[in-house]
Amino acid sequence: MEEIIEILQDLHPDVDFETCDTLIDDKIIDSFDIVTIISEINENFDVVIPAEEIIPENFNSAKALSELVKRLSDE
Amino acid sequence: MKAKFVRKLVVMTACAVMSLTLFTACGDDADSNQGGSSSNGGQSGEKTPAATQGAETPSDGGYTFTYKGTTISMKEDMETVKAALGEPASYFESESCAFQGMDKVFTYGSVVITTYPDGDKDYVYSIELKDDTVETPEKICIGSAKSAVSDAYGAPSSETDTAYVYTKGSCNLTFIFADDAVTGITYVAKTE
Amino acid sequence: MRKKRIISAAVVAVLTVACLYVLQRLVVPKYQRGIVEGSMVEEYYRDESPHEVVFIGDCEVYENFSTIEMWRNYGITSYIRGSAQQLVWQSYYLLEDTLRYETPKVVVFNVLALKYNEPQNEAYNRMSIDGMKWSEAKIDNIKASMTKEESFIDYVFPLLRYHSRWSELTEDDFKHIFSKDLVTHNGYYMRVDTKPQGEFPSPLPLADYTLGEKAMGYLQKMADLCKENGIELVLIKAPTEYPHWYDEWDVQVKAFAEKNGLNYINYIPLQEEIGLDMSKDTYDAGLHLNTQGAEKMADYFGRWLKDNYDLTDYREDEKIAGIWKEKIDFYDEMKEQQFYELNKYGELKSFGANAIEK
Amino acid sequence: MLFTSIEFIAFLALVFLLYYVLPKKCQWPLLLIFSYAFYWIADPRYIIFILVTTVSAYLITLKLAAINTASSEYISAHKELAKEEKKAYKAAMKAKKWRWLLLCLFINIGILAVTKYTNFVIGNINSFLDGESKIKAVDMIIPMGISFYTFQTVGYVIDVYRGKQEVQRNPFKLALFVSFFPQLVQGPISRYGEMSKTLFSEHRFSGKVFSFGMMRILWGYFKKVVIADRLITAVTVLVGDTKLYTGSYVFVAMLFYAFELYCDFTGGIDITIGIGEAMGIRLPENFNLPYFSKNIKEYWNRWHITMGTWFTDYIFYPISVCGPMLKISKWSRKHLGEFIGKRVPVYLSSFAVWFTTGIWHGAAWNFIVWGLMNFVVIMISQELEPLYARFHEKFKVRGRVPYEVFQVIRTVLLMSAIRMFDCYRNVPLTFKMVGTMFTEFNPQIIFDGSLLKLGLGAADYIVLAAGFIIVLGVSLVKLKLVSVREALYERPAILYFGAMALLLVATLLFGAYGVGYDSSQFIYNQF
Repeated sequence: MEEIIEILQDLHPDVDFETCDTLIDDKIIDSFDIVTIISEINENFDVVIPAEEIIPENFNSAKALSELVKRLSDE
Repeated sequence: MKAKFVRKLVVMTACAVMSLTLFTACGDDADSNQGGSSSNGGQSGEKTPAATQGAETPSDGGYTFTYKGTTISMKEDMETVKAALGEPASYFESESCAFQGMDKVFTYGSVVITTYPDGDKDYVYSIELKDDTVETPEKICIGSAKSAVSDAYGAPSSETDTAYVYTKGSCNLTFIFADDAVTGITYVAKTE
Repeated sequence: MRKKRIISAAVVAVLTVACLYVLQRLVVPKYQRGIVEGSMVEEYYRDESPHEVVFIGDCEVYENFSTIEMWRNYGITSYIRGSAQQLVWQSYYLLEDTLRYETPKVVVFNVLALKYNEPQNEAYNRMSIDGMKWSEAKIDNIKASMTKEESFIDYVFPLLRYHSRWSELTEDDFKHIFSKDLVTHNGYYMRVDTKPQGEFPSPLPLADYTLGEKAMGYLQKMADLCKENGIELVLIKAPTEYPHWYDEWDVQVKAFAEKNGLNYINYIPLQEEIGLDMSKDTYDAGLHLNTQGAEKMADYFGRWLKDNYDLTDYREDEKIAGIWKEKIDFYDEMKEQQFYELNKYGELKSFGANAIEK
Repeated sequence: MLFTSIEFIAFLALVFLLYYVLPKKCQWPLLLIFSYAFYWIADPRYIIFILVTTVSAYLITLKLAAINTASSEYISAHKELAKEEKKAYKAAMKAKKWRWLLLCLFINIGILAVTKYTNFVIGNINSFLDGESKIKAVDMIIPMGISFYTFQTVGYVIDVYRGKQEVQRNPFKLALFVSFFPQLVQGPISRYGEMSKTLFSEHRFSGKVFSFGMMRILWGYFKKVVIADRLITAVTVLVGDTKLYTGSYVFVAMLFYAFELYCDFTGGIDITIGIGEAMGIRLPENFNLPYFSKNIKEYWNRWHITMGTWFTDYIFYPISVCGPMLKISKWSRKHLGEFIGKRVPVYLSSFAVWFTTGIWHGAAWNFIVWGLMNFVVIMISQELEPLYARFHEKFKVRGRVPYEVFQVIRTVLLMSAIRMFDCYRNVPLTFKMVGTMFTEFNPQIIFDGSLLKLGLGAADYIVLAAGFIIVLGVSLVKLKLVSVREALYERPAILYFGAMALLLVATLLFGAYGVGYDSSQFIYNQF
């Protein structure tokens, strides 16, 4: 979780990722950010997020994102 | 901070170089590109405004006639012809019914050019060669043999007992014969 | 609430249709001055009196025969259903249309239009067809006449065709939304000015002199229709020499007339006999006759009609004569005005090209 | 059949009539029949192409769905499997699915590529050959709207492949999704998941729904016929003579074309969406006031939206997260440093997207360059983002109206300039012409009557000015309100219907249609 927030913070230092859960819906992060996030996660967690998992529900909050990473690394 | 800026510069330069190479790469074969797009555009190509370069020759590959070094093609703006050939030796005009424009006939030596009006301008409708002092670019004149015509032009697009008609582009080129010799040569614009 | 909404919708719909109707009448060209040729076809419906002779054809009928002169000299009641560049099928359908109202004794058709075998020009089509009342003849006429760019719906709703005139509306367009003035004399287009005939360019040799199949087909239909209705069809070639009427065409029309037992007269060689002097009797350098010429022509042709067909001299019929009295007055009045302008300005001001509203 | 042809309007009237008169269960089959009729009228041969796409998508999605079900059944039946085994099984299944998907892509993208790009490729090869050996261009038929329905169908297949979308087992319903006639001409590119919610359901006639649809259709016609078709005359003249019309003329052409394209494209989409609405079918919005964007990235989120999201979902993401890309990313992080490494995936995928976007718009280099120009501008502004942020902070301009207006105008001008590739259709020429805007100083042409020589008269300019004001006004209202129509509907009914009547009369009277105007096709037809 912390690591993910760190990644996010790096992209948008001014956003409170602990609480925000409308990252996609409110267009806080865009497609470029998503790609950067995915490659960072791949780098740091060795988890590949496939294209079909790129849906708003998975990227709307840091929490959802970390759950996604967890689920994918469990599989 | 400074290092970051330098790297940024590198990225941007790379971008610029990349795009520049692309532009120049395709600049070389711009002609073929145009062909590619127009042949593809078939169904709606006419709509999008495409630049037509060299718009001054509307010739669509049809037969043309050359008089005193000036090439005249069908549906050409008569103004450009007049600019090249000067005032005609004789001129005739007739108002068509209900003012739908003026049919005009220009005579230059042994060549008679008629026009049709469209909007404010007059366009070449027909060219007639009156005698053997003028010949087509393919060296046929009044008095040439029928066989010379088919030698020069090949098989006619259509023929009657007394005439060969060759159709190319928007031009019908007609040779009229009497006793196997050409007695009339006319270029007439094809009206759709 | 719902009911109110439906009523509103209905009211708006009715108003919209009414508005579109008025707009349509407004933008349709009125052909009242300058280019009056577009009024010719519809004026026919306004003439209450019967006609024993009906002309059909292009400018070579409506500018070359004075109907009034034929009445004055012979009591012939005639009407010219002419229009600019009227094509053979248009003449045929105008004849069909005429037969819905009356059956003349003689129909006169000018053959120059036989040279056209295809629809030619949208503007002429509109002038020949728009004035017709709706009937099967009109529908068939439209179908036969449309150029490739035209569509049928434009004839049904002329607004679709003329809407772009909104920016060039003239005083006449507003004045004549619902009523129009007469511009012809039983179809005759009057011009009293003179422009002598000059030299015509020599005709272009043609590859093929055969008159077109469609044109000749409609001529045949015309002949058949006349036969069916007991009408004498007369084919004429007006005495004017330009556009050129080729001998090869003349031969074909002669053959057609012979085959169908019709009279065909080519008046070009008869200029002298008619008394035409083309240095005086034409207003546009020999293409069409002026009124002086058209009266000579009417006199000559009227006499021939009288001699060859069983026509009534209606001058003795009081009711008809009364109607024609008005026509004569209108004719003389216009003639006077034209001469007045001619003398004053050296050219016509409120007729012809000078009168076209800009 | 053009949207602006009388035939289409008659066709539409018949569809609407039957749609609401026949029993409701006939509604979607009716649409299918009419969609195929629409295609048949355009060219019967087109039907073969759309059938191949439909049948291949149908069969392959069934297969994909079968594999999906089988594998989830297998996994729930074999709970005892070790994690590694499960993973292996899943991978095997995925590979199997991948092969089917590839087949589908091969068939459908293949048709698209062959019909649209053969001559482009030939042209390019020819530029390396000399006269004698040049290859002849092929006379190819390009089925109407092939890019749109192919993309739409492929999107559906990929969704099924990803397990995100239930498969449609009724081939006729799928056929309707592929061929739904209003969007064949120029999109929007619908998603099956969204569209299927309303496409196949039964719809009762509702005066409100129907009149909303009609109003949107009328609005579309107004923009298209009164504004776009009138402006195109001047644009064609302006780009037609590149010797005469330089300098400020290019600027005028640029603005005219921007307005023309906007009215043409949004007008067409309004007609399409309106047709759907009138029948209770929801189609995706394709525009969200694009000319109010503050930067190019935002512009592309608001212009041709369905195309943008399609490219993002099915090209941008897949490319940026695919194995090789992640490897490249890792490699470049190691060798080129964090800064560049981080950017590599974004840059490469964006490049791919814009290259494809360019070529999708037309098989010619000018379109490719146009696409890549967008790429370059977006990337530059992306990189300058921190700079902007500092600027905004320092001068406290963010959120201020004059500054936002400046941003909007800047974006519109930039986009319009890039779009000139589309006008001149020749890359070096476009650079030259746009260059003359800066090298040649002739702004007097705007006032000295030169603009009246472009095929448009004073009356036309008055109509255009009025049209511009109306379009701008409606847009400004839209900025504040969710729905202009809803607001009108709340007013007295006479006003609501009166607005419709006005649109109709204005379109009929002032429309640039019929004799004297070239009946023009929607610019986006060819894509």
